[in-house]
Amino acid sequence: MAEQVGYSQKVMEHFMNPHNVGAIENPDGYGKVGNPVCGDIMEIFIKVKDDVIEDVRFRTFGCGSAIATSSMVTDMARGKTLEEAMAITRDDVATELDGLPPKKMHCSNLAADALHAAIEDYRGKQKKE
Amino acid sequence: MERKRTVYMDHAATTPVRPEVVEAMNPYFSERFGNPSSLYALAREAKEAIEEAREAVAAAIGATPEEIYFTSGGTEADNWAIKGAALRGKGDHIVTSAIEHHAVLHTCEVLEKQGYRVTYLPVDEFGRVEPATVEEAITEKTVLVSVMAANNEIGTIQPVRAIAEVARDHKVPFHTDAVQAIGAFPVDVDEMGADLLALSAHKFGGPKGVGALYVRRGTRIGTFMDGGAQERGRRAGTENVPGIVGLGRAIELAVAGMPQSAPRLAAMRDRLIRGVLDEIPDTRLNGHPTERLPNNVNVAFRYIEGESILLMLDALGIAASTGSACTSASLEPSHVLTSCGLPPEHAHGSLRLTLGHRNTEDDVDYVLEVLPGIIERLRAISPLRGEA
Amino acid sequence: MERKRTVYMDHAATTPVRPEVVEAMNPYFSERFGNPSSLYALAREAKEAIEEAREAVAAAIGATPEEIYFTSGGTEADNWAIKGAALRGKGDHIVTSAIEHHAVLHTCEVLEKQGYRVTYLPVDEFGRVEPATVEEAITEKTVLVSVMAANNEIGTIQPVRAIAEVARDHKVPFHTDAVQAIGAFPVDVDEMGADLLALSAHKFGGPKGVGALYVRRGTRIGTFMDGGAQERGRRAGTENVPGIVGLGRAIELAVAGMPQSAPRLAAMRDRLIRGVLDEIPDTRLNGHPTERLPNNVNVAFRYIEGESILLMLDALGIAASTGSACTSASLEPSHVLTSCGLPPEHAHGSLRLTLGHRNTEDDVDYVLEVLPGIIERLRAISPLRGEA
Ligand SMILES: Cc1ncc(COP(=O)(O)O)c(C=O)c1O
Ligand SMILES: Cc1ncc(COP(=O)(O)O)c(C=O)c1O
Ligand code: FES
Ligand code: FES
Repeated sequence: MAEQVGYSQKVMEHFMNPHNVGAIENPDGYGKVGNPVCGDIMEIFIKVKDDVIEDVRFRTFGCGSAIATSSMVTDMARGKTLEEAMAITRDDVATELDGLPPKKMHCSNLAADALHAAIEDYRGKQKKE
Repeated sequence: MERKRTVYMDHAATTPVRPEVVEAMNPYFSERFGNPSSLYALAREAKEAIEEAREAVAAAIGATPEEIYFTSGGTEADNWAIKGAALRGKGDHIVTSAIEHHAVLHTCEVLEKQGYRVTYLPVDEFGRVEPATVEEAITEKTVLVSVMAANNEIGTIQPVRAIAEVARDHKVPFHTDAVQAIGAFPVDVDEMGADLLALSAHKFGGPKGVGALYVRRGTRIGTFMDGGAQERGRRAGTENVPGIVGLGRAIELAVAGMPQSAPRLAAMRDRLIRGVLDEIPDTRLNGHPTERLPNNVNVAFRYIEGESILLMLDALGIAASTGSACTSASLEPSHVLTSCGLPPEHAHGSLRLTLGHRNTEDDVDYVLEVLPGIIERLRAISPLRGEA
Repeated sequence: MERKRTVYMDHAATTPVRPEVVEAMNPYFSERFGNPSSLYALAREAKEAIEEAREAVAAAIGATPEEIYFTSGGTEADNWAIKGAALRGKGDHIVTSAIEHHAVLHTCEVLEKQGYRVTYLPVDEFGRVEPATVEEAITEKTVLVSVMAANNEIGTIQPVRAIAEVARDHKVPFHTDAVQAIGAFPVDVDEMGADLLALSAHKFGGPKGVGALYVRRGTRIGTFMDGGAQERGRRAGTENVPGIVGLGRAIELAVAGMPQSAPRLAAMRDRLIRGVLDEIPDTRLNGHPTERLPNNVNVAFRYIEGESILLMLDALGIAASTGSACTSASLEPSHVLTSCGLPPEHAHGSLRLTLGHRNTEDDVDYVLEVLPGIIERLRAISPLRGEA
């Protein structure tokens, strides 16, 4: 098989009309990964109730794939338990999007990382309380 | 937003081959297909076609036909000029600029690994090389000065003549990558003071995979492509006859059409630039305000990333670029923009629109109509805007 | 003698592009003209077309697509293989044969000037390399063994597999110039044991100016063309999209047609050889009697000079060659023929007829009809005949 050229239809749908865009005021958990120097920053905000992710939102500075994976990972996390959400990997995100070009796999990495960071942040806060 | 038209605004990446050029090439695939090195009538036809193209290229840049060598494109012409000069020069130092095309930069980097030293001249905020820096950089060991005629990303035109004079004063050969200059402004090797000059057909209505290197009579350079005796023994390989014919025809058309096309493109360019800067906040023009290719628009949008702009434009039928097409597979911010002092996050948010033959005022209108909305949508999901 | 038909019998020099190939290429000049490195839809079309061609080339030679790199022709592929291996190898010695194409030989000579040592293996009277000589030649310092799959002048097919095994035993990469082999006999990189393999589209119904280098996964070679990130960062330069598409289509057609074309050409070849040797005295076959390309006839006529034969043939509508097209500009006798032990005066009197797709039995008849008279006329004015 030749390597994937360009983005899948699914990626383009999520990119053109991303789900779960925006910030949450006073989130229960907040994760931020990436670096503007590298051309990507991803923020994920979560609201948690009874160990379940009730609301999740994102803001992203990045390429098309970064925006699409943010949209997808937030869709995937919504309604999941924290444990289930922690188990989402970058490959899961890419698979749900019908694949990503090899050079763009790190963007799905970012999305999974940002989600995990938000969950870690929430858990850290819980411990303190 | 819905797609209303198809607009190609990436002519710095490549151009469609002009119909007249395709027509000129056509007979050389299956009819006049002879190998120009052979002796029979069929081969002579091919040979004559090549020599006609050579005359056309020479005439377009003020050279003589014997100074023109056909190559597989701009990249090969740059590789040959630089590696060839290094091979024959009596020294181990090269002077070039920080904003060259990768065909020059990566060639220099490869030579560095082989023990050469390379000075990468800085540029000002508009992307211009200061000729005085060339004077400072040249040493007894310098075998080549290579500075591009015009930059492919930001369109900045270099003060090539002044740079060439410095090189000549030191008896160092001067190479210029004129890949973006041909058809955009008059190029004359004598006026420019170029000893070596690279050009590529697909940037001015010719086919991909063919270009030329001008080598001023008496300039000592080694060979790059070794083998058969083609191109008077200096560039081996069966000649790409249809491609060379296409290059010849394309350069004729491009140069003959320049008095009309350059002002037409420049007017559209200026309307685009003004429209974007006026309509969209937190935006700046990259490159030089006046010393600029007539078809180049390059703007930085704060808070957002270039690829996502491209994708939205593409969905609306507009083909554009963030920088040179060659680096679009890379995740690095453009070396040209960072050399001009742009912080990386602004460099990441830059958009290049390059106009051409087929573009019309309606295309400009359409871009100006959809671009503000795209930028706004992307900024709405950016985490950076809030911070500013 | 009067001209009765037009007969092209110089397919080893170049071939007409097949109509199906021209058709496949056509949309990529002015419509699907995008730069494959760009991001928009137009560019993806071009990129996909290249990847399809890569699969076609890989399938034709038993490789995987990731092992195929497009070049500007056979010459570039040979230059890259040899210079690339030299650059990365931990030694300074190259083994090749005395009868390689100039793309290999002159590249080796350039490396000799840079301090490399090169062993040029001898060949027997039929132009074959003896694999045992490779064993003797390899040293600890050998960075590459390069022996062509089939010779362009005399058509001799080399025992490539046995040579490759010797190289592999010594862990030396093996390159083969398969420019004349593709479409003539089955080429499989694994069966051949090739680590590097060069091919060129215009030798099998594709366009001039495009070829490919096969690089076995894990083979260490440096870059040759430096610049943009095309071809996964290993061969820079905007891709010759129509040319690459043409290469893909041509190799498909050539390999698919081989079961029919090879025996058909071989029958015509044998009739030509027999006819010439039977009808014309003081004539001998150059090259191997059986291990020979199906389309190659090469005969030495005593007492006369090749160019004069060609001119007379051309006047009668027949296009042929004395040796490789690339050397026809030179006055040296063919290095291939003299390496086979032919005295220079016989080498000068050799004629190569190479058959192809469009040739018919009538063409063979015509050549056999006019050739004896031509040879007789030239011998009548030769001072050498009297001496014999
Ligand atoms: C300034 C400049 N130099 C060199 C090149 C390389 O030319 P080519 O694509 O023909 O190899 C390009 C375009 O890609 C260019 O814009
Ligand atoms: C055996 C062989 N190697 C290499 C070449 C060079 O290929 P190209 O003409 O595509 O550069 C040729 C033909 O010219 C050839 O016959
Ligand atoms: S976010 Fe870095 S390339 Fe996608
Ligand atoms: S006699 Fe003319 S080339 Fe020697």
